[in-house]
Amino acid sequence: MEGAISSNFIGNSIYKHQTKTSIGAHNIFLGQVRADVIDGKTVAAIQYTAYEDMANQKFHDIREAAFKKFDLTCMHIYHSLGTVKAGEICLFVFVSSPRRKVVFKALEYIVEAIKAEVPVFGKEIFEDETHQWKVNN
Amino acid sequence: MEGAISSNFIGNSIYKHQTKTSIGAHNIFLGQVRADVIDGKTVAAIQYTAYEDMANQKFHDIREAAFKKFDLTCMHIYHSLGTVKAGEICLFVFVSSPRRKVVFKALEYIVEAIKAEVPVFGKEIFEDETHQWKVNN
Amino acid sequence: MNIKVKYFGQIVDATNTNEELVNVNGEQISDLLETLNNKYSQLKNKDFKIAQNKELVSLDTKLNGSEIALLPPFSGG
Amino acid sequence: MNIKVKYFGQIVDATNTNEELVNVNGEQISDLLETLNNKYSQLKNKDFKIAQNKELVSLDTKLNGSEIALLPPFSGG
Repeated sequence: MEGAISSNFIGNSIYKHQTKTSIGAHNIFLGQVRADVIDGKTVAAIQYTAYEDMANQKFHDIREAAFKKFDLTCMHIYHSLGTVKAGEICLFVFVSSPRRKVVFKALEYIVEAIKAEVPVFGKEIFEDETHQWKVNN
Repeated sequence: MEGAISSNFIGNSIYKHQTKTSIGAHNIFLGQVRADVIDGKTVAAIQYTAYEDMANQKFHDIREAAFKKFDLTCMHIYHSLGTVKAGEICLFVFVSSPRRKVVFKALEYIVEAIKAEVPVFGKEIFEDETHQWKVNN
Repeated sequence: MNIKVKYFGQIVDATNTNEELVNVNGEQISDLLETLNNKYSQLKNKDFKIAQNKELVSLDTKLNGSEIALLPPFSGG
Repeated sequence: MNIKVKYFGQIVDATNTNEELVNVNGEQISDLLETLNNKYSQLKNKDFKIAQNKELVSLDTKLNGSEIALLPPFSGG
Protein backbone atom coordinates (compact mmCIF):
# COMPACT_ATOMS: atom_id res chain seq x y z
CA MET A 1 0.00 0.00 0.00
CA GLU A 2 1.07 3.58 -0.64
CA GLY A 3 2.77 5.34 2.31
CA ALA A 4 2.71 4.45 6.00
CA ILE A 5 0.30 1.95 7.54
CA SER A 6 -1.82 3.80 10.11
CA SER A 7 -2.66 2.53 13.58
CA ASN A 8 -6.32 3.09 12.65
CA PHE A 9 -6.00 0.70 9.74
CA ILE A 10 -4.49 -1.90 12.08
CA GLY A 11 -7.14 -1.38 14.76
CA ASN A 12 -9.85 -1.71 12.14
CA SER A 13 -8.30 -4.87 10.78
CA ILE A 14 -8.38 -6.37 14.30
CA TYR A 15 -12.00 -5.27 14.68
CA LYS A 16 -13.03 -7.08 11.50
CA HIS A 17 -11.78 -10.38 12.95
CA GLN A 18 -14.16 -10.27 15.89
CA THR A 19 -16.91 -11.94 13.87
CA LYS A 20 -14.64 -14.96 13.35
CA THR A 21 -15.39 -16.78 16.57
CA SER A 22 -13.30 -19.87 15.81
CA ILE A 23 -10.19 -17.73 16.32
CA GLY A 24 -8.49 -17.99 19.71
CA ALA A 25 -5.19 -16.23 19.04
CA HIS A 26 -3.92 -13.43 16.84
CA ASN A 27 -0.28 -12.52 16.36
CA ILE A 28 0.72 -9.27 14.71
CA PHE A 29 4.12 -8.12 13.53
CA LEU A 30 4.72 -4.44 12.82
CA GLY A 31 7.86 -3.08 11.23
CA GLN A 32 8.49 0.54 12.20
CA VAL A 33 11.01 2.89 10.58
CA ARG A 34 13.86 3.66 13.00
CA ALA A 35 15.50 7.07 13.19
CA ASP A 36 18.94 5.43 13.08
CA VAL A 37 21.96 7.68 13.38
CA ILE A 38 24.60 6.74 10.80
CA ASP A 39 27.88 8.73 10.67
CA GLY A 40 26.21 11.52 12.58
CA LYS A 41 23.20 11.76 10.25
CA THR A 42 19.68 10.77 11.33
CA VAL A 43 17.31 8.74 9.16
CA ALA A 44 14.15 10.83 8.59
CA ALA A 45 12.29 8.39 6.34
CA ILE A 46 12.60 5.35 4.11
CA GLN A 47 11.44 5.39 0.51
CA TYR A 48 10.29 1.94 -0.57
CA THR A 49 10.19 0.69 -4.13
CA ALA A 50 9.49 -2.85 -5.28
CA TYR A 51 9.52 -5.10 -8.27
CA GLU A 52 5.78 -5.21 -7.84
CA ASP A 53 4.87 -8.12 -10.12
CA MET A 54 7.44 -10.37 -8.47
CA ALA A 55 6.63 -9.07 -4.97
CA ASN A 56 2.95 -9.92 -5.41
CA GLN A 57 3.89 -13.34 -6.71
CA LYS A 58 6.15 -13.90 -3.68
CA PHE A 59 3.51 -12.69 -1.19
CA HIS A 60 1.14 -15.16 -2.82
CA ASP A 61 3.71 -18.00 -2.57
CA ILE A 62 4.46 -17.20 1.09
CA ARG A 63 0.75 -17.17 1.85
CA GLU A 64 0.20 -20.56 0.20
CA ALA A 65 3.20 -22.06 1.98
CA ALA A 66 2.09 -20.70 5.37
CA PHE A 67 -1.45 -22.07 5.04
CA LYS A 68 -0.03 -25.44 4.04
CA LYS A 69 2.45 -25.49 6.93
CA PHE A 70 0.31 -24.07 9.75
CA ASP A 71 -3.32 -24.37 10.89
CA LEU A 72 -4.25 -20.73 10.22
CA THR A 73 -7.71 -19.20 10.03
CA CYS A 74 -6.57 -15.91 8.46
CA MET A 75 -3.43 -14.23 7.28
CA HIS A 76 -2.81 -10.71 5.98
CA ILE A 77 0.34 -8.98 4.77
CA TYR A 78 0.66 -5.27 4.00
CA HIS A 79 3.91 -3.58 2.98
CA SER A 80 4.31 0.13 2.33
CA LEU A 81 5.53 1.58 -0.93
CA GLY A 82 6.72 5.18 -1.20
CA THR A 83 7.78 7.31 1.74
CA VAL A 84 7.42 6.16 5.36
CA LYS A 85 8.72 8.53 8.02
CA ALA A 86 10.66 7.50 11.13
CA GLY A 87 8.21 6.19 13.73
CA GLU A 88 5.69 5.15 11.10
CA ILE A 89 4.79 1.57 10.23
CA CYS A 90 5.95 0.00 6.96
CA LEU A 91 5.07 -3.68 7.44
CA PHE A 92 1.96 -5.25 8.97
CA VAL A 93 1.65 -9.03 9.15
CA PHE A 94 -1.42 -10.49 10.86
CA VAL A 95 -2.03 -14.21 11.50
CA SER A 96 -4.93 -15.84 13.33
CA SER A 97 -5.58 -19.39 14.44
CA PRO A 98 -7.78 -21.30 16.85
CA ARG A 99 -4.71 -21.96 19.04
CA ARG A 100 -1.79 -19.86 20.19
CA LYS A 101 1.23 -22.12 19.61
CA VAL A 102 0.59 -22.02 15.88
CA VAL A 103 0.54 -18.24 15.51
CA PHE A 104 3.99 -17.70 17.02
CA LYS A 105 5.64 -20.14 14.62
CA ALA A 106 3.64 -18.97 11.62
CA LEU A 107 4.30 -15.26 12.16
CA GLU A 108 8.05 -15.64 12.48
CA TYR A 109 8.14 -17.91 9.42
CA ILE A 110 6.20 -15.38 7.34
CA VAL A 111 8.19 -12.32 8.44
CA GLU A 112 11.52 -14.04 7.76
CA ALA A 113 10.26 -15.18 4.35
CA ILE A 114 9.18 -11.62 3.47
CA LYS A 115 12.59 -10.25 4.42
CA ALA A 116 14.40 -12.94 2.41
CA GLU A 117 12.23 -13.42 -0.67
CA VAL A 118 10.24 -10.29 -1.50
CA PRO A 119 11.98 -7.77 -3.80
CA VAL A 120 11.37 -4.57 -1.86
CA PHE A 121 14.08 -1.91 -1.66
CA GLY A 122 14.42 0.72 1.03
CA LYS A 123 16.27 3.98 0.52
CA GLU A 124 17.10 5.65 3.83
CA ILE A 125 16.62 9.41 3.53
CA PHE A 126 18.59 11.46 6.07
CA GLU A 127 17.44 14.71 7.56
CA ASP A 128 19.88 16.59 5.27
CA GLU A 129 18.19 14.91 2.26
CA THR A 130 21.19 12.73 1.39
CA HIS A 131 20.44 9.01 1.24
CA GLN A 132 21.85 5.50 1.49
CA TRP A 133 20.40 2.15 0.50
CA LYS A 134 19.11 0.12 3.38
CA VAL A 135 20.57 -3.36 3.95
CA ASN A 136 18.69 -5.92 6.05
CA ASN A 137 20.60 -7.78 8.74
CA MET B 1 -8.98 -4.21 32.82
CA GLU B 2 -12.74 -4.60 33.11
CA GLY B 3 -14.46 -6.32 30.18
CA ALA B 4 -13.20 -6.83 26.64
CA ILE B 5 -10.17 -5.06 25.19
CA SER B 6 -11.35 -2.99 22.22
CA SER B 7 -9.62 -2.78 18.85
CA ASN B 8 -9.61 1.01 19.33
CA PHE B 9 -7.62 0.64 22.53
CA ILE B 10 -5.10 -1.54 20.68
CA GLY B 11 -4.88 0.83 17.71
CA ASN B 12 -4.35 3.74 20.05
CA SER B 13 -1.65 1.87 21.93
CA ILE B 14 0.18 1.27 18.63
CA TYR B 15 -0.22 4.96 17.75
CA LYS B 16 1.41 6.05 21.01
CA HIS B 17 4.57 4.11 20.09
CA GLN B 18 5.17 6.10 16.92
CA THR B 19 7.09 8.77 18.84
CA LYS B 20 9.61 6.12 19.94
CA THR B 21 11.84 6.16 16.88
CA SER B 22 14.41 3.71 18.23
CA ILE B 23 11.82 0.94 17.79
CA GLY B 24 12.11 -1.16 14.64
CA ALA B 25 9.74 -4.02 15.43
CA HIS B 26 6.56 -4.54 17.40
CA ASN B 27 4.98 -7.90 18.12
CA ILE B 28 1.45 -8.15 19.47
CA PHE B 29 -0.38 -11.17 20.84
CA LEU B 30 -4.17 -11.06 21.17
CA GLY B 31 -6.21 -13.73 22.90
CA GLN B 32 -9.76 -13.88 21.55
CA VAL B 33 -12.67 -15.78 23.12
CA ARG B 34 -13.68 -18.71 20.93
CA ALA B 35 -17.30 -19.80 20.47
CA ASP B 36 -16.30 -23.41 21.11
CA VAL B 37 -19.00 -26.03 20.86
CA ILE B 38 -18.81 -28.48 23.77
CA ASP B 39 -21.34 -31.34 23.97
CA GLY B 40 -23.60 -29.47 21.57
CA LYS B 41 -23.54 -26.21 23.55
CA THR B 42 -21.85 -23.05 22.27
CA VAL B 43 -19.66 -20.81 24.42
CA ALA B 44 -21.22 -17.32 24.43
CA ALA B 45 -18.72 -15.60 26.77
CA ILE B 46 -16.02 -16.16 29.35
CA GLN B 47 -16.21 -14.58 32.79
CA TYR B 48 -12.76 -13.89 34.15
CA THR B 49 -11.87 -13.59 37.80
CA ALA B 50 -8.39 -13.33 39.28
CA TYR B 51 -6.48 -13.38 42.52
CA GLU B 52 -5.69 -9.78 41.72
CA ASP B 53 -2.91 -9.10 44.24
CA MET B 54 -0.99 -12.18 43.15
CA ALA B 55 -1.77 -11.60 39.46
CA ASN B 56 -0.33 -8.08 39.62
CA GLN B 57 2.74 -9.41 41.42
CA LYS B 58 3.19 -12.07 38.71
CA PHE B 59 2.72 -9.57 35.87
CA HIS B 60 5.39 -7.46 37.54
CA ASP B 61 7.74 -10.46 37.88
CA ILE B 62 7.20 -11.51 34.25
CA ARG B 63 7.89 -7.94 33.13
CA GLU B 64 11.15 -7.77 35.10
CA ALA B 65 12.27 -11.17 33.82
CA ALA B 66 11.47 -10.26 30.20
CA PHE B 67 13.39 -6.97 30.35
CA LYS B 68 16.36 -8.80 31.87
CA LYS B 69 16.27 -11.57 29.27
CA PHE B 70 15.52 -9.57 26.09
CA ASP B 71 16.57 -6.20 24.65
CA LEU B 72 13.11 -4.62 24.78
CA THR B 73 12.19 -0.96 24.44
CA CYS B 74 8.62 -1.35 25.73
CA MET B 75 6.32 -4.02 26.99
CA HIS B 76 2.62 -3.89 27.93
CA ILE B 77 0.24 -6.56 29.21
CA TYR B 78 -3.53 -6.18 29.56
CA HIS B 79 -5.86 -8.96 30.69
CA SER B 80 -9.62 -8.68 30.93
CA LEU B 81 -11.60 -9.25 34.10
CA GLY B 82 -15.35 -9.81 34.05
CA THR B 83 -17.33 -10.84 30.98
CA VAL B 84 -15.77 -11.09 27.52
CA LYS B 85 -18.05 -12.30 24.73
CA ALA B 86 -17.06 -14.73 21.98
CA GLY B 87 -15.09 -12.85 19.33
CA GLU B 88 -13.89 -10.23 21.82
CA ILE B 89 -10.33 -9.84 23.01
CA CYS B 90 -9.32 -10.85 26.55
CA LEU B 91 -5.51 -10.64 26.42
CA PHE B 92 -3.27 -8.03 24.78
CA VAL B 93 0.51 -8.37 25.03
CA PHE B 94 2.65 -5.80 23.21
CA VAL B 95 6.46 -5.89 22.96
CA SER B 96 8.73 -3.53 21.06
CA SER B 97 12.45 -3.61 20.31
CA PRO B 98 14.95 -2.04 17.94
CA ARG B 99 15.27 -5.43 16.16
CA ARG B 100 12.82 -8.08 15.07
CA LYS B 101 14.45 -11.31 16.21
CA VAL B 102 14.10 -10.24 19.82
CA VAL B 103 10.36 -9.53 19.73
CA PHE B 104 9.38 -13.01 18.54
CA LYS B 105 11.25 -14.75 21.35
CA ALA B 106 10.14 -12.23 23.98
CA LEU B 107 6.44 -12.33 23.08
CA GLU B 108 6.20 -16.11 23.17
CA TYR B 109 8.09 -16.20 26.46
CA ILE B 110 5.74 -13.65 28.03
CA VAL B 111 2.51 -15.23 26.78
CA GLU B 112 3.55 -18.69 27.98
CA ALA B 113 4.54 -17.24 31.37
CA ILE B 114 1.16 -15.51 31.71
CA LYS B 115 -0.68 -18.76 30.94
CA ALA B 116 1.43 -20.71 33.43
CA GLU B 117 1.95 -18.30 36.31
CA VAL B 118 -0.84 -15.75 36.54
CA PRO B 119 -3.84 -16.76 38.68
CA VAL B 120 -6.68 -15.88 36.31
CA PHE B 121 -9.75 -18.11 36.07
CA GLY B 122 -12.11 -18.33 33.12
CA LYS B 123 -15.69 -19.55 33.40
CA GLU B 124 -17.14 -20.48 30.04
CA ILE B 125 -20.76 -19.36 29.82
CA PHE B 126 -22.85 -21.25 27.28
CA GLU B 127 -25.70 -19.78 25.29
CA ASP B 128 -28.20 -21.58 27.58
CA GLU B 129 -26.55 -19.86 30.60
CA THR B 130 -25.03 -23.05 32.00
CA HIS B 131 -21.27 -22.90 32.53
CA GLN B 132 -18.07 -24.88 32.82
CA TRP B 133 -14.62 -23.89 34.06
CA LYS B 134 -12.11 -23.29 31.32
CA VAL B 135 -8.90 -25.35 31.34
CA ASN B 136 -5.85 -24.20 29.38
CA ASN B 137 -4.08 -26.69 27.15
CA MET C 1 -4.03 -19.79 64.58
CA ASN C 2 -6.62 -17.85 62.55
CA ILE C 3 -5.77 -17.71 58.88
CA LYS C 4 -7.48 -15.69 56.16
CA VAL C 5 -8.25 -18.07 53.27
CA LYS C 6 -9.39 -17.01 49.79
CA TYR C 7 -11.08 -19.25 47.24
CA PHE C 8 -11.06 -18.79 43.48
CA GLY C 9 -12.72 -20.16 40.37
CA GLN C 10 -14.28 -23.58 40.71
CA ILE C 11 -13.07 -23.91 44.32
CA VAL C 12 -15.91 -21.53 45.20
CA ASP C 13 -18.31 -24.19 43.85
CA ALA C 14 -17.12 -26.37 46.75
CA THR C 15 -16.90 -23.72 49.49
CA ASN C 16 -19.73 -21.36 48.53
CA THR C 17 -17.68 -18.47 49.87
CA ASN C 18 -14.85 -16.35 48.46
CA GLU C 19 -13.05 -15.69 51.67
CA GLU C 20 -13.14 -16.59 55.34
CA LEU C 21 -11.09 -16.86 58.53
CA VAL C 22 -10.13 -20.45 59.34
CA ASN C 23 -8.88 -21.64 62.71
CA VAL C 24 -6.08 -24.17 62.25
CA ASN C 25 -4.55 -26.60 64.73
CA GLY C 26 -1.02 -27.17 63.47
CA GLU C 27 1.85 -25.37 61.84
CA GLN C 28 1.88 -26.47 58.22
CA ILE C 29 -0.09 -25.93 55.04
CA SER C 30 -1.08 -29.61 55.28
CA ASP C 31 -2.78 -28.94 58.63
CA LEU C 32 -4.85 -26.14 57.11
CA LEU C 33 -5.73 -28.39 54.18
CA GLU C 34 -6.95 -31.12 56.57
CA THR C 35 -9.20 -28.61 58.30
CA LEU C 36 -10.62 -27.45 54.96
CA ASN C 37 -11.14 -31.00 53.68
CA ASN C 38 -13.15 -31.79 56.81
CA LYS C 39 -15.20 -28.66 56.38
CA TYR C 40 -15.87 -28.97 52.62
CA SER C 41 -16.56 -32.49 51.42
CA GLN C 42 -16.33 -31.57 47.72
CA LEU C 43 -12.87 -30.09 48.04
CA LYS C 44 -11.20 -33.51 47.67
CA ASN C 45 -12.40 -33.74 44.06
CA LYS C 46 -10.89 -30.42 43.10
CA ASP C 47 -7.49 -29.80 41.55
CA PHE C 48 -5.75 -26.78 43.06
CA LYS C 49 -2.50 -25.20 44.18
CA ILE C 50 -1.99 -23.26 47.38
CA ALA C 51 -0.46 -19.80 47.68
CA GLN C 52 0.73 -18.19 50.91
CA ASN C 53 1.31 -14.47 50.72
CA LYS C 54 0.93 -14.63 46.91
CA GLU C 55 3.60 -17.31 46.38
CA LEU C 56 2.89 -20.97 45.63
CA VAL C 57 3.84 -23.24 48.54
CA SER C 58 3.99 -26.98 49.21
CA LEU C 59 2.21 -29.04 51.85
CA ASP C 60 5.14 -28.95 54.28
CA THR C 61 5.54 -25.17 54.13
CA LYS C 62 5.05 -23.56 57.54
CA LEU C 63 2.03 -21.36 58.04
CA ASN C 64 3.29 -17.85 58.78
CA GLY C 65 -0.04 -16.16 59.37
CA SER C 66 -0.28 -14.50 55.95
CA GLU C 67 -3.15 -14.83 53.56
CA ILE C 68 -3.69 -18.24 51.93
CA ALA C 69 -5.35 -18.79 48.56
CA LEU C 70 -6.69 -21.98 46.97
CA LEU C 71 -6.05 -21.68 43.25
CA PRO C 72 -7.56 -24.05 40.66
CA PRO C 73 -5.77 -24.49 37.30
CA PHE C 74 -5.04 -21.09 35.77
CA SER C 75 -6.92 -20.36 32.59
CA GLY C 76 -6.01 -16.84 31.62
CA GLY C 77 -5.57 -15.58 28.07
CA MET D 1 17.55 -11.30 -29.06
CA ASN D 2 15.92 -8.20 -27.57
CA ILE D 3 15.26 -8.53 -23.86
CA LYS D 4 13.33 -6.20 -21.59
CA VAL D 5 15.50 -5.48 -18.55
CA LYS D 6 14.31 -3.76 -15.36
CA TYR D 7 16.55 -2.15 -12.74
CA PHE D 8 15.72 -1.63 -9.08
CA GLY D 9 17.04 0.15 -6.01
CA GLN D 10 20.70 1.06 -6.11
CA ILE D 11 21.15 -0.63 -9.51
CA VAL D 12 19.42 2.43 -10.95
CA ASP D 13 22.31 4.53 -9.55
CA ALA D 14 24.52 2.64 -12.05
CA THR D 15 22.17 2.52 -15.03
CA ASN D 16 20.24 5.80 -14.65
CA THR D 17 17.20 4.09 -16.12
CA ASN D 18 14.50 1.84 -14.66
CA GLU D 19 13.86 -0.21 -17.75
CA GLU D 20 15.13 -0.72 -21.28
CA LEU D 21 15.34 -3.15 -24.18
CA VAL D 22 18.77 -4.77 -24.45
CA ASN D 23 20.06 -6.61 -27.51
CA VAL D 24 21.99 -9.71 -26.44
CA ASN D 25 24.34 -11.91 -28.43
CA GLY D 26 24.16 -15.30 -26.77
CA GLU D 27 21.72 -17.62 -25.07
CA GLN D 28 22.44 -17.38 -21.35
CA ILE D 29 21.92 -14.96 -18.50
CA SER D 30 25.74 -14.64 -18.37
CA ASP D 31 25.70 -13.26 -21.94
CA LEU D 32 23.18 -10.60 -20.98
CA LEU D 33 25.25 -9.74 -17.94
CA GLU D 34 28.36 -9.29 -20.07
CA THR D 35 26.48 -6.89 -22.33
CA LEU D 36 25.25 -4.90 -19.32
CA ASN D 37 28.69 -4.81 -17.69
CA ASN D 38 30.12 -3.38 -20.89
CA LYS D 39 27.37 -0.78 -21.06
CA TYR D 40 27.43 0.29 -17.38
CA SER D 41 30.88 0.53 -15.87
CA GLN D 42 29.58 0.92 -12.30
CA LEU D 43 27.54 -2.28 -12.42
CA LYS D 44 30.58 -4.43 -11.48
CA ASN D 45 30.64 -2.85 -8.01
CA LYS D 46 27.03 -3.66 -7.29
CA ASP D 47 25.66 -6.68 -5.48
CA PHE D 48 22.55 -8.08 -7.16
CA LYS D 49 20.56 -11.15 -8.11
CA ILE D 50 18.89 -11.71 -11.46
CA ALA D 51 15.26 -12.70 -12.01
CA GLN D 52 13.81 -14.00 -15.26
CA ASN D 53 10.02 -13.94 -15.46
CA LYS D 54 9.88 -13.13 -11.70
CA GLU D 55 11.98 -16.10 -10.59
CA LEU D 56 15.61 -15.91 -9.49
CA VAL D 57 17.96 -17.55 -11.97
CA SER D 58 21.65 -18.41 -12.17
CA LEU D 59 24.25 -17.34 -14.73
CA ASP D 60 23.91 -20.49 -16.82
CA THR D 61 20.12 -20.26 -17.09
CA LYS D 62 18.97 -19.92 -20.70
CA LEU D 63 17.38 -16.67 -21.78
CA ASN D 64 13.79 -17.41 -22.82
CA GLY D 65 12.78 -13.95 -23.94
CA SER D 66 10.85 -13.02 -20.76
CA GLU D 67 11.47 -9.97 -18.67
CA ILE D 68 14.72 -9.79 -16.73
CA ALA D 69 15.21 -7.84 -13.50
CA LEU D 70 18.42 -6.86 -11.69
CA LEU D 71 17.63 -6.97 -7.97
CA PRO D 72 19.96 -5.56 -5.31
CA PRO D 73 19.75 -7.01 -1.74
CA PHE D 74 16.14 -6.98 -0.56
CA SER D 75 15.44 -4.62 2.32
CA GLY D 76 11.72 -4.81 2.98
CA GLY D 77 10.10 -4.61 6.39
